[in-house]
Amino acid sequence: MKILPFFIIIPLGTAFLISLLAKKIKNFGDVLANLGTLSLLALSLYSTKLVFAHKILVYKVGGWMPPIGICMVLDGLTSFMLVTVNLVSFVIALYSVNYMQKYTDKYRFYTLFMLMLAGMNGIIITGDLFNLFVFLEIASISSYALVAFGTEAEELEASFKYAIMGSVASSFVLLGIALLYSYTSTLNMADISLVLAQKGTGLLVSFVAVLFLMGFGLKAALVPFHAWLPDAHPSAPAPISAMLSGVLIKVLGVYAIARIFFNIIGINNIYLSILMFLGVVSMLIGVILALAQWDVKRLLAYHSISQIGYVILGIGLGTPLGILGGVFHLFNHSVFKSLLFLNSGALDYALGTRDLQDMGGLREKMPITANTNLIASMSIAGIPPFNGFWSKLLIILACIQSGRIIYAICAVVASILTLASFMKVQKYAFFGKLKERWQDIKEIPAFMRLSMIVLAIICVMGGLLIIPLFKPFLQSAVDVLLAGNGYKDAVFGAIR
Amino acid sequence: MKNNKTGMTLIVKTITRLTVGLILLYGIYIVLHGHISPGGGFAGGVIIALSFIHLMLAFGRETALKKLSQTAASVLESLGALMFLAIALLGFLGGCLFFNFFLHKGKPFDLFSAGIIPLCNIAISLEVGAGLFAIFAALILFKGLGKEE
Amino acid sequence: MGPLMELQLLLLFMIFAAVVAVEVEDLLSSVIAVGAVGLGLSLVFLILKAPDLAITQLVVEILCLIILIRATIKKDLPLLRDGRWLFNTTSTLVFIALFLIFAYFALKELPGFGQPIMRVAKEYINNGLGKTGATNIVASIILDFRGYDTLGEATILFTAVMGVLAVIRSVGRIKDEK
Amino acid sequence: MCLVLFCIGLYCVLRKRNIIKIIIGLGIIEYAVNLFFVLIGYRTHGRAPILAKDQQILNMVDPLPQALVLTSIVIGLAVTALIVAIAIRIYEKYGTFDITKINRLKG
Repeated sequence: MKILPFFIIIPLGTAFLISLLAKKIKNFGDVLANLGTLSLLALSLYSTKLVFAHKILVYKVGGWMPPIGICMVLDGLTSFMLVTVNLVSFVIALYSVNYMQKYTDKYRFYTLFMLMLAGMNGIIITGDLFNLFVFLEIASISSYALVAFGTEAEELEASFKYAIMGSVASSFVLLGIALLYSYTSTLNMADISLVLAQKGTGLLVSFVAVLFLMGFGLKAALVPFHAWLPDAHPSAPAPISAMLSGVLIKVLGVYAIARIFFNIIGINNIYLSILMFLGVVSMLIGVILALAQWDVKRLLAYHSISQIGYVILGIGLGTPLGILGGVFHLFNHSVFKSLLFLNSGALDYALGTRDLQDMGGLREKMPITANTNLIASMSIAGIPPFNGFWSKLLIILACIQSGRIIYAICAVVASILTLASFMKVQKYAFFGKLKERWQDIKEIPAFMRLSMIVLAIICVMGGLLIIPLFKPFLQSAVDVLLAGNGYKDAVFGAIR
Repeated sequence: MKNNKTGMTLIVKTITRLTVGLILLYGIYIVLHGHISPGGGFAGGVIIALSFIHLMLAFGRETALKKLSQTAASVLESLGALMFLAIALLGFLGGCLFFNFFLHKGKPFDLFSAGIIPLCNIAISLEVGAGLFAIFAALILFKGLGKEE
Repeated sequence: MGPLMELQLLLLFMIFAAVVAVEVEDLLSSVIAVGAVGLGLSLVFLILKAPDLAITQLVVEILCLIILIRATIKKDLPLLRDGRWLFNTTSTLVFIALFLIFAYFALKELPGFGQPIMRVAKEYINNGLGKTGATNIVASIILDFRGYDTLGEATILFTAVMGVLAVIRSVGRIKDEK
Repeated sequence: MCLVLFCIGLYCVLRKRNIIKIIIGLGIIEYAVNLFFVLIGYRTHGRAPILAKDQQILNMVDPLPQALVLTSIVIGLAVTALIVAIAIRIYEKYGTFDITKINRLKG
């Protein structure tokens, strides 16, 4: 019961302490950031156990009853997202120990990183709509700054674009919240859903839904709003690209959309079909644009758009199987996409270039990078034993089950195209002949290797999550979304 | 704003010398009375920051940075943020996060009333004031660097 | 009708200033016009009985203005119109028009102006003094009932400061010796 | 009544020429949303939500939106400061504020 506030307190406390002390004490930032993320990971794993025991936990901040005060809610979806976010961020913090030595002012990086983490945890855990907006802004502002962290011309430009688009998106979200407040006169999510159930939903609510869809869709980089992502993600330092692609767009976009549409506004067929359509379009356009790229990170960024499309498609199907697939794919994608970005960071670290045409034959020189990259590529392309295959299979099966053959075909096509583009990466980067100028490169430092290996193991083992032993972990998240308006009853039940 | 080194004209400097203290005092007043009258930590903090910025604009950055250096500003800001978190945590010990831990809330309309609210106000104003000053100093300093290049 | 009249006049003034800010070709004038919008907003807050906001808006506006002026002063501004200018403008206008029409119909469902529902707010007003001891109810909300929000807000400012300091570094990466 | 504000905010979405202009447009959108929030909470012939010593005030305006707007003003300030910092760096790197000339990234 008492653990919930620590998801906010730990990252915030570490961020403030790092900025205060890290200038004086050497390596303080490294140690503190890693300790912080490790403890968060442990806490989030513990929280899944709590969810099995209690189903739903509500923490009242300041001791005020929820419609008056703010509450934090821990349910299946929350704990699932917490595990995903904190797992990835722990691995990335480990990786940054070595990688960020290329940049000046490392402690600022850690401060911003922890703030971003705090923002994401806050979004996941909160039960209050305006509070969600506040933490959304924390996460986005720190990510704008992190994208520009290298302070080169391209990075600044990408960051500027991202900041403008992101701020407009935030304004849409805030406008939506304002309208919803004036309609229901409350800000607590469960309370809003209660009032909406009583008053009925009219045009205003669908207008609010459109506003939220635009706002969060921008953050999630769904296709009509995706323009910032291929610039912003490659420009950031590799750990941050991994963070942005791996978890940020999911928390800010997918989680918020799922929570608001399923649990607050209440889902109906129109919203579902809009979500599915957007999902399929992003899936196809992302992968087609990715095929033409030569910059490793840019290619990966386009794949993020396409894979987010899969997640949205799965969730948008609205059937139990579809949501299971979507949620599972969300987890898998954060694992293998962070791994891929870390790999590209490793290439960048060792070679100083990200252009595929310059590479070749790196397999002999960088065996660990090559092998982990092979695993991750096979995962993302959906080759059978790896985790990506299972979740894609679930989504496609769910499409067929609900009679949407065209969407299923699209998903298969996108999967094949993904495979093709990663074949290209493998061929140009790791196989073939080693070029003269790369004769004396070395494998990357120890912490980077360690974190990549950890992620690769999770990639291989990830498929196990759907066997019955581990399935409750996913299933509890799915149940929350399926319950829809039951959310409010659960929350109010837990309060009393 | 002719030159950063020398600052503005004599008139501006004289007026600034007279008003800076008043502005600072007004900021502190707004912070301390935040719980009984309009205003509060944010407004007060911004006013405090403005008083320093005023100084900086009028006298050039050396004078202002002598009064409050940039590192000191960022340290103060971290301290303010930590203090706010600490207040939250103190409440946590007493019950839950942000628990209003002063059971005796004092008489309404007194300066010393309303439990944690004045404390929070002070912490916030410290953070806001120092933070905004740090931002501004950074922007000015950067422009200075750009000119030398 | 008295305050409403003033309100509408001020709103008109703000719209006018905003249009000036967007359309005027000199950057400095544009920034100053934005300042006018902001100060107008602070007056509107005062009319709408929100003195806390009026003070905050006023000082924040001054600060923003100073920052923006420092950023723009002595910078050239290129005036440009490329070939697709007309197309871009029309598509934006169409989008805005659609948005406005939709918004207009949606807003009809809101409770009328001047009669908010105040479901939760009643609690604050009735019990604010007794439970927190602060006479300024807005302060009691932001620092006590919703103190967690304010923690987030302080964090945002902290984040922005850290971000500015990070962005403004003159050397971003340590270059390779090779 | 409230519609007027959208005009302000949205008219500035078509700001496309200059980086500073874009920042300004963003600021105006911010103002519009804040103002909308406060207008929601206004009550005809309401009183400011501050208790006075000698009298009982019954008809108060809704204090919650005011608290929220206080937060969002500060958020707006933070975003503006960060974006201005980025813009200054961009000016230094590219020597212009013109976004059509800042296009090293093509996708």
